[in-house]
Parts: sequence; C-alpha cells; structure tokens
Amino acid sequence: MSMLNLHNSLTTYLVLAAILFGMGIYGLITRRTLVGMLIASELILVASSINIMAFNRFTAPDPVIGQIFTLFIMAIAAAEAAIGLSITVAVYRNYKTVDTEEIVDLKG
Amino acid sequence: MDLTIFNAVIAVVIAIAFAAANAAYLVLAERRGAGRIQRRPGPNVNLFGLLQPPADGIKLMTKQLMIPGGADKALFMVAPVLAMAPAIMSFVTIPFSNTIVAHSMNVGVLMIFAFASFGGMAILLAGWGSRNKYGVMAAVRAVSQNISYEVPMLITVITIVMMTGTMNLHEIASLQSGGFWNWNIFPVSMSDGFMLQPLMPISFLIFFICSLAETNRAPFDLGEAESELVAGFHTEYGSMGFGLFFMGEYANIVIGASLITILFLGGWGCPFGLYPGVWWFLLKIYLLIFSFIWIRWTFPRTTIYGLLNLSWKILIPISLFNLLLTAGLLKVF
Amino acid sequence: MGAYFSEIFLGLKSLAIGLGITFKEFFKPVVTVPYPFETIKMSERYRGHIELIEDEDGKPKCVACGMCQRACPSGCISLASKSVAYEVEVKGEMKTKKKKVLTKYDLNFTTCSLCGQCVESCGFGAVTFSKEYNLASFNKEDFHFDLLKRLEERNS
Amino acid sequence: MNLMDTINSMLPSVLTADGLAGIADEAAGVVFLVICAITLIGGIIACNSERLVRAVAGLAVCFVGVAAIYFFLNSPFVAMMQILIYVGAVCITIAFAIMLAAPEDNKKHGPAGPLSGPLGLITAGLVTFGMIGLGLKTEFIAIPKINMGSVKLIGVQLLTTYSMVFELVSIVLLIAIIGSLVIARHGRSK
Amino acid sequence: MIKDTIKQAFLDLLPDPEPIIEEPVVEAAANDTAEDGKKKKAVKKEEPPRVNGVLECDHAAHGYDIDVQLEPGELLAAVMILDKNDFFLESITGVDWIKEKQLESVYDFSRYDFDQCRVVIRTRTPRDNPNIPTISKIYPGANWHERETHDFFGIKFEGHPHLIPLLLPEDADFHPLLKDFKP
Amino acid sequence: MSGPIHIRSDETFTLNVGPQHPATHGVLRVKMEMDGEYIVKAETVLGYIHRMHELMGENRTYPQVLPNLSRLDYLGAMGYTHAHVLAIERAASIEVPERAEYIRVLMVELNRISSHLFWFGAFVMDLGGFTPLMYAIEDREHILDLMEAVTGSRLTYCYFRFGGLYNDVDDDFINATRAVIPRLRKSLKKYDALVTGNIIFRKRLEGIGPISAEMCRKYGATGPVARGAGLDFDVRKNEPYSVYSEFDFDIPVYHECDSLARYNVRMDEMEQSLRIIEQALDKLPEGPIMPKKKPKLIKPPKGDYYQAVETARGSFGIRIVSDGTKNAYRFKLRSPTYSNMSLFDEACEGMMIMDALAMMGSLDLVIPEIDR
Repeated sequence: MSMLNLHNSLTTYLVLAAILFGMGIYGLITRRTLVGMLIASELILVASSINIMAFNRFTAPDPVIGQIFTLFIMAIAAAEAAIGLSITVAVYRNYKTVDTEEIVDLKG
Repeated sequence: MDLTIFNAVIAVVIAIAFAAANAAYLVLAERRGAGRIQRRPGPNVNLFGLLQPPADGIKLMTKQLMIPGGADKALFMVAPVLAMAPAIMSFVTIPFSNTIVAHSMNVGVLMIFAFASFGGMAILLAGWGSRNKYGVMAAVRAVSQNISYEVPMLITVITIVMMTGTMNLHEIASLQSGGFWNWNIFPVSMSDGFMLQPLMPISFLIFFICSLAETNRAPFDLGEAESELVAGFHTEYGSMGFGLFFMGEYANIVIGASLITILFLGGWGCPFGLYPGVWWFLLKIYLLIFSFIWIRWTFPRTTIYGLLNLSWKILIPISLFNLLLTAGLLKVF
Repeated sequence: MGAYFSEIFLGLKSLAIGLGITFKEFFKPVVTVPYPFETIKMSERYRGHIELIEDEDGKPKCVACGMCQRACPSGCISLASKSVAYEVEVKGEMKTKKKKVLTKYDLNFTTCSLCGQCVESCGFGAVTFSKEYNLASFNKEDFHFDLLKRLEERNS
Repeated sequence: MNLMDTINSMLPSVLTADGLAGIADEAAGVVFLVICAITLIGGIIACNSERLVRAVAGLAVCFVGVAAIYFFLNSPFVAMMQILIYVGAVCITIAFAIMLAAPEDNKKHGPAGPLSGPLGLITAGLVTFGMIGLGLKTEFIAIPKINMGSVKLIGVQLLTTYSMVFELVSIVLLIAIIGSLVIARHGRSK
Repeated sequence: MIKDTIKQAFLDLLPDPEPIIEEPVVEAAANDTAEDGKKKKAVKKEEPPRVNGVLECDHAAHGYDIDVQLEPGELLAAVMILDKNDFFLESITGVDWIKEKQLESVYDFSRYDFDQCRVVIRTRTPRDNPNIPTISKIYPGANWHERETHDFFGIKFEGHPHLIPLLLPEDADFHPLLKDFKP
Repeated sequence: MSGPIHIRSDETFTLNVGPQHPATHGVLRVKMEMDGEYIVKAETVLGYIHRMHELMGENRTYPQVLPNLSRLDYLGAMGYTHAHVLAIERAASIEVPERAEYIRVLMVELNRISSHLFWFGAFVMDLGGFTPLMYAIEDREHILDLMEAVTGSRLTYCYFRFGGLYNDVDDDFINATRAVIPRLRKSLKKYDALVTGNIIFRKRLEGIGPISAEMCRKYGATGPVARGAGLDFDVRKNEPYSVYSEFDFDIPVYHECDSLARYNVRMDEMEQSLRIIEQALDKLPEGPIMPKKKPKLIKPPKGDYYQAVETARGSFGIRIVSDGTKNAYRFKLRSPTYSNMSLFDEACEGMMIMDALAMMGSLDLVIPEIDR
C-alpha cells in the first residue's frame, strides 16, 4: 500500500487514534494542573471518536450510528468540559492553586 | 463540478484576492461613507481616494513588526493568521451566482458558523498573547459576545433550514429565485408552493443584529472599544499583524452580508425575476455593507452587560419563540 | 411584559430616528475646506504673529523704545538699536540730533502666546498683527523671526 | 453521500469528482498526510507545552485536524460539529478557565516531578503500541452499507430510533449547565 | 441669615472674644477706600500681623463675607461648624509670609444656597515647622487641596492619609511657591 | 449595575488608564485596581501638564497674567479671563462701562455654548459615537468664527481688559450672532433626536455614576455636576457678578444624580445661554468700552480679594493676595474640575470600567485646568 493511499485503509485511522490516545494518557499522567489534565482528557475523547468514526466508515453497515455516537460524545465532552472547568475555578477559589500536588498538600 | 487542483488553487487565490480587495476598498468606502455622514469629504485626493488603500497597504507592509516584551511570541504571531484564515475559507462555500461557487457543500451554513466560531479563538489568543491587560479584557469581552450571539443566530438559521429543508447555501438561494416575493424575508410565498410565514421579518432582524455583533461592528464593537480599551485585542499589533486583523474583520463583514443575502434576500436573484446574476448578489451585499457602515457611524457603543442582556434577555427568547411559531406555521401550511 | 415589549419597540424607534438623521446628513454638502489646496481668509482682527509697520520711507516706524519688550509676558521680543546722528533743520539752522534707529527686532515665536500686549503697549503704532497662520516647520529655528528682514523683504 | 462526494466536500482542496484514480487521489493522499501531521503536532503541543494557553491553541489545531479527518471518514456534518463544539466552545471555555484560575502565567505548568515524565512516557508508549498492535493484527470484516449516512438520515434517526438517548443527552447538558453554575457561582455576589 | 448664625457660632467658638478689636476692621475699611495716595502710606507702615478673630467683610469689596483667623488647634472645630451648616469647601491654599516667618493656610468655604455666605478661615503656623491638622476627615474633598498645598508650600497636614506630591513630580522635594524658592 | 460587591483583593490587577488614553482627553492618569471589569479602587495621578500658573501669576504684572488665564481651560477660556478682570476690578476699584459688561456676558455665554458643544461631542465619542462630535464641531465653528471676528483668536482669547474690552463689536457681529441663534436651536433639536433619545445612549447613562448632593458638598463639586445632583447652585444666580442679575434665565437642575442628569443639565444650559445672548443683544447699550479714568499701572491696595465666576465647568475662583505692588503676592486659582475630579476616585469604586469612563466623560474634564 502506497503512502498516498493510506486514507483508504482502516488501520491508518486506528493507528492515528492510538497515538492521540497515547498522548492523552501521557498528558494525563504528567500534567500537574487540573486544566492541563482536562486538555489531555479531551485528547482521549477525540481519539475514541476517531476510532468510532473509522469503524463506522469502513465496517459498519449503517454509517449513521457511528456519527450519532460521535455527536453524543461531543455533547458529553462539552458537558464534561463545563463541569470540569467550573470545578477547577471553584478549586482555585478555595485553594488559590490548580496544581494537583499542592491541592493534595493543602488537604493534609 | 470539475474541481481540479488547478481550479482549487485558483479558487483559493480568488477568495484571498476578493477578501483582500474587499478589505482594502471597504476601508475606503467606510471612510468615505463616514465622511459623508459627518459632512466632510473623506479621503478624496488622487482619483477620489482610490489610491488610498494601496498606500495604506504599502505602509502597513513596510512597517516593522513589533513584538512587545513578555508577549507569547508564537501565539502573538499565529493569532492574526488564525483570524484571517477562517474568514477566507468561508468564502469557499458562498455561492455568488448560480455558477460562481468554489464548492457547494451540503452543510454550507454549518461550515460558515464553524469557521466563525474559530474567529473567537483567534481573538482570545491575540489578546492573551500580546500580554496587555487591555488586550485580555477586550478578548474576554469579544469572545463572550461572539458566543452569546452565536446562539440566537443559529436558532434563527434553523427557521430558514426548516423552511427550505436544506443546509446547502446554493440550494437555499436557488429556492428563492424568481422575484422579491419569493425571498425568505417576505412571508408570502416560496417557489415550490404557497407558504405563509409572517415571522420571517423578525428572523431577519434578529439575524441582522446578530451578524453585526458577530462581526464586532459598532454598536457592538466592544472588542476594540477605543475609548475604553484603547484598541482592544489588537492594541499591541502593528504593521501586517494589524493588517491581517483588519482584513479578517472586513472579510467577516462581507461574509455576514453574503449570508444575509443568501438566507433572506434571494441570493443572486433579481428582485423582479429578471436577469439573475452575480451583479445582483454584489449589489445586495454592498447595500447591506452600506447599512453596516451607516449604523456604525450613527450609534454610540453599547455596554458589555447591555450587550449580553440584549442577547440573553431579548434575542434568545424571541428567536426561540420565533422558532416554535415558525415550526407550527410550517405544519399548518 | 408590556414594558418589555414597549421598551424593545421604543428602542427600535429611537434607533430608526437616529438613522434617519444621519441619512439626511449624508446628502448635505460638505462643510470642510480641503486645507492645503484651499485656504480660508482670516478675519480682519485675526491675531497672527506681530509684524513691523513701515512709515512713508519704507523704514520701520519703530523708535526702539522697548515698551513691547517690557510688556511681553513671555519675553519673546528682543530688539536692539543704535544711536544715529542726523541733521535736522530747526529754525533755519542745521542741528545734529541723535536718534535711536532699530537695528534688530527678533521675535521668538516659539514662546509667543499671541496675547497682543506688545501691540497694545506700543505708543507709536509700529507693530501690528499679521494674518499669517500657515506656520509649520520641522525646524525650531524657523520660528525665530527677524522682523526687520521680513519688512525689507516685503518692501522689495 | 458516497465516498467521492465526501472527499470532494473536503475543503476546496484537491479532488476531481471521478476521484479515486490518478493525480487527484494522490493529492488526496498528500492532503491526508498533511492533516495527520497537523493533528499529531497539535496533540503534541496540547499535552507537552509548558504554557497552558499554548496547550489550548495546540488542542484547537488538533481538533481542526480531527475535523478534517472526519471529512475523509465520510461525515462532513460531524466534522463541522467538531469545529463548532470543540474549537468554538470547549477550547474557548478552557481558555477562559485558564484566565480565571491561573492568572500568574510566569509559573510553568509543565510536567510534574522528575519521575513522572519518563513514567508517563512509558505508560503512554505501552498503551499506544498495544493498541496499534491490536489494530494491525485484527481482521475487521466490512459489511456492505445499507445507506449513505447523510445529514437527513442522522436527523431522522436521532429523533426516532435514538430519541431516548437524545433526551438523556439533553438532560445531561442541562444538569451540566446547572451544576457548573452552582459550583462556580460563588465569587462576586452582587 | 446664615451670615449672622455663622458669625455668632465663630464668636462662641473662639475662646478669647478680645480679638474683635476695631483695628483690623478699620484697616479693612481703609483698604476699601484706598486711593493711590493713601496706598503708599500703607506700604510704608510696617503693620503687625493680624490677630486672631472674626471679621465681617464687605462682599462687594473682597468677595467674601466672613474672615476668621484662628490657631491651628481650633481649625477642626471651626470646620465642623461649617460642615453642620451645609458649607462646601471651595479651596485650600497657602500664603508664605516670609517677613513674619509664618505660613498661612487659607480655607475658602461657600454654600449652595441662595443665602450666600463665603467664609474664609485662615490659620498661621511658623515657617520652620508648619503643622496643621487635616480636615480631610470632615471634607474628603480637602484631600487633594491639602496635598496641593503641601506640594507648593510644604505645609504638613497632620493625619492626612496620603500626603505625597499631587501636581509636582512624585520625588519632588521642593516647594515652588515659597518666596525663597530658587528654581 | 451598582451596589455592594464583595471582591477578594488577591484576584485584582492594576490597570493604568492614561497618561495616554483615549478617554482621558489629555494627560491624566488613573491607577485602577481592577477585578475583571470592576474597579475596586482608583487613584488619580495628576500633574502631567502642570505649568505652575500660580507662580507665573506672582512673577508677572497683572496685565501680563491675562493671557495665561485662557490657557487654563482652552475650551471655555473667556470665563477664566473674565474672572481675572473681575477680580482686579474689584481689587483696584475700576469702574466698567455698561456696554463692556454686556459684551463680556455675550462673549462668555457664546464661549460657554461652544465649550458645551465640544464637550457634547467628546462625551458621545467617549461612548463610541463619533458622528455627533463632527456635528458639534461644525456648530461650534460658527461660534468660533463670530468670536474670531471680534477677539482675533479662536481658542485662547485675550479679549477682556481691566475696565473694559480690547475692542468693540460691530453691527456685523450682532447680525451674525442673531443669525446663529436659530441655527443652534435647530442643532440642539437634532442632537436631542440623534443622541438624547437614543436607547443605547440612555441605557449607558441612566443610573450610571451616581454622585449625590451630599457627596458634591463634601468634595466641593460645582457646576453641572452639582446641578445634576439636584443642587440649585449657579454663581451667576447665587452671587451675581457683572450684569447677570439683569438677565432672565433659569438654572437647569436635575435630581437623578446620574450621568444622564449631568448631560441634560449641560444640554439645557446651552438653551439658557442662548436666551441670555438674545437678551444681551437686545439690551446692548451704546457707549464706550473702556472707562475714561483708568490707572496706568494696576496696583491693587493691600488685602485679599476673591472672585468667583461660573464657567462652563463650574465655579472658578481667583484669590489674589495683594501687597500693593504691581505683582500679586499670592495668586490662587480655584479650578472647578479639580474639585469635580477629586470625587472620581470615590465615585467609581465598584463600577465597571466602561461605566466609570462614561462617568469621567460626564464630569467634563479639561486636564490643563486641573493641573494648572
């Protein structure tokens, strides 16, 4: 398979999604702020969305289902972002930091 | 649709050229219009001021790009491009006439909104990246304004989509061909059968107000409120960085006017059903742009809370009711 | 609820009135003067910088008494004179008399506040206001006027 | 809508309608590679940048790339929603939160601790390679399509077959709005 | 008439009613009618500094109605009287009496009423140690006026919350309106 | 949008509004402690164009100071020179011919209108509307033409003299002034429709920047600021000077205490000034414009003299402490905007920045006059 025909193969998308997922995991582990972790988790969600869309395109009989599923993921991600960020802001208000380690320290 | 790479490149180049030319000469038109309203001639030296925009462009391009100390250089440089690029991309799906359209998309309306929402990101990055308190305040204002006006705008667009049954801009415009009585703004009829929609003028008004706000035009130009926030999010930008923001702003105005024309005013159709063509489209958008300029030079600026109140307390409830009633009327007729 | 809608309605109406006013102004003639191409004539009493007045011979009327110098609040006038002996016929015989002749009359226009105290204080009507207002320069020295030279230039 | 239309609809970029052959297809491949690169670079900036605002900018770039990938995957509607929701809403919300919660940006927000970097790298690498291996090894069986997956069908199915889920999602969104308001409300009380 | 009320209040306030001797009044009256010839005499004569007390002045001649001179210690009480009677603070300024080695601080008060009454309060301090209590607690508007007076004369207003140069540069240590100021 | 706001001090940042800022109309600096868009604390920093006019007044003879006074407030210069000549006339007991008094009043009122017109334009520009400024400038230009024809200068007049005027007005001026009055009335109606009725404008000013009567008194605010707070105070009426007692005019007073009230006061004041001008033109007596007997050298007798006048911005006072020489011993200028501005620090606490700047505009600041 030539490099230029990659976009017609399912595996390409799966690999891409896997790499994004890995980045998300890496970010989630290494980030020390709540906002940074949230960014990383958005990456993970996007990676799974790509997976779903790829299967939807290449294997599923009804290509509507995958799209609907992705739309739901988006809605949930938006809700998650809103809630996560409001928690972040609330944490910052109370502890004056969003650094996860410092928050743990403050709790004793 | 035979779009080869060559065609595509030409389409993009034409879009950029169109945006740039529009930006340059709309500045001139704005200054002339403002001058006339204020009873002075405006720039009128050298061919009625026609050489003013190239002179401005050369001035902007030859200036040194200053990056303020402590600014986030990468974001500072990227933000103007981010402001300009989506505006140009949006031209791709706008049908100027039955044949002149770079690419007719099934989700054309959505695409324009998607790219418009990208503009908010650019403003935010510009304000934050230049590390200027005025810039940050203006960016926060401009973005909250963009977000809150996207909502009534999208809700209003849904009424159009319900009526026409498509999100393709080309199809929406085609459906209104024939004469002004077929236009979406007028309630009486559509080309495919009789239809009574007395609420469409309200939709038009809401959409018009929202597009003023979305393009950061006065009286909603809080992002660059020069009497409070100096120049808002582009306080620190000089030379071509400023030029790109400027071009992006005017490209957005053209897109806003085009969208209103296509959605409500029959696109390229002649008001009387004769000789449809791109000139009608251009005439309509420039009339709309004139009204933008006219409004800008007439009204004072709103406050940020007045603006948000207008959106959340007036426009969104009314547009929601409008949506419900329109849906009901669609069922009835 | 009624107030809500009436506010919307009245607001829209007031906006429409404003738009009508600016639209009317749009078609009125311009009121400005394209300045460098066209200049306006200043009124008779316009107070520009000062200028010396000549007598019938083309010489300055000024007798170098220095009143203007003393009256000036900003000290922007500096003049110098020398005594010149001249002969005059008094009762049929020639007499030599001394007379102060103006040799220098400089106006430092950078500090002048155009108050007119010098013109008012002059008992001989030797200084007046010019009508000049097109004064702009990149060079500060251009505003140190040598009024005597200007007078000569005017005469020649 | 078939694949060709989809590829056609992928920005003005590149393609002829008779698409899959010749120069046009190669061009699509090039564009795809560019888009993949953009997505991955965006992702790297997002998870690795020291300044959070840059991370958000990277995230936005990554999302735009993902939207373009959705074009290749035959669903322009989802691609547009991706930009509209992720870039237009989520990224901006995160950027707002950064401005609200981390005003001192001289403080770096990079990786925590000396060990967490390698540790995270190892974990992420293991997960990634495992998944890539799984993806490469498995044989996926393609079942013939029964429809084109157009926007109209999405709408119809959303309001018929999946109406329950649709309602639930709207309830979740409502709860999220109320919840975030309640959590973040305390502050400036007027 | 507010004028009489205020005058009476000041007369009550100032502990020593003696200062209302006729001499200053005569001097003021002499000023009113002063002609060119008389003025020379007035200049020649070395007048003693004014004694503390209340003067009623001719508004047409001086522009104010009541002129009070008092000790710095009595200032706050006097200002409180004016505050009670709805006066507003017009300005505060200083005068440098270098011959008498004194700094005078002058307070102008006026009323929004049609019952017009301008009151001048003046108080003198020695030039080498000028200390006057602040009235910015009673009239917050005095804040700037006192800072300005401090700028120009170096009068220290005790208790002033923020006595740093207002009109002069922040690091100014000179007082330009003192008569011995050399730029 | 006002009311008590609980703000934590650790979330604030400092915003420097000025010295170069479009809303400050000059070089004024306000250090604002901000919490988001809200102002927690403000501190005004003055003195960027301080020129020590008071010291100049002590070093120069009385006539020499005269041009300085019009440099205080470049928009309403006439009123300031009026205060000076009145003070010296009071001190040196100079009689002024009646014609001169009338012409003075005429000029001062014309200047008041031109000042208010410019303020109107600049104020609306502060709120983001640029066009009214141009209309206002055009109308103001007609007044400036009138004044130039008489005084010889357009902005910083030096027209009044001790005891009279520099030169007389002629019939052309009187006719031209009569022609300008209906024109201005028409313009005022236009502004009313274009700006005052505008919903955006009203929404921006109603209830914004409240300054109560008590606050005015504590800070010594005068002029339209005080009249917008319901205080019936105008030096022209309360303490009539010159020939103001012979004119029939009203003091516009509004009780709302907000920015709109101050705006309305000034707009109404223009109308009242037009009335005064009409009456002055009708009553203008014939006669000389300078007194017959005037001392050659002005040497006021020893003593204190205070003269207050109502300028376009409020009560302006000059205190002259004379020691009998040709220079003043102490030359104190009490500028109205100085007092009006001093309440800004307190009044803007808890306001949003755009409201605070709207309020700053409604105070009608002229910075050279604050700094002197």
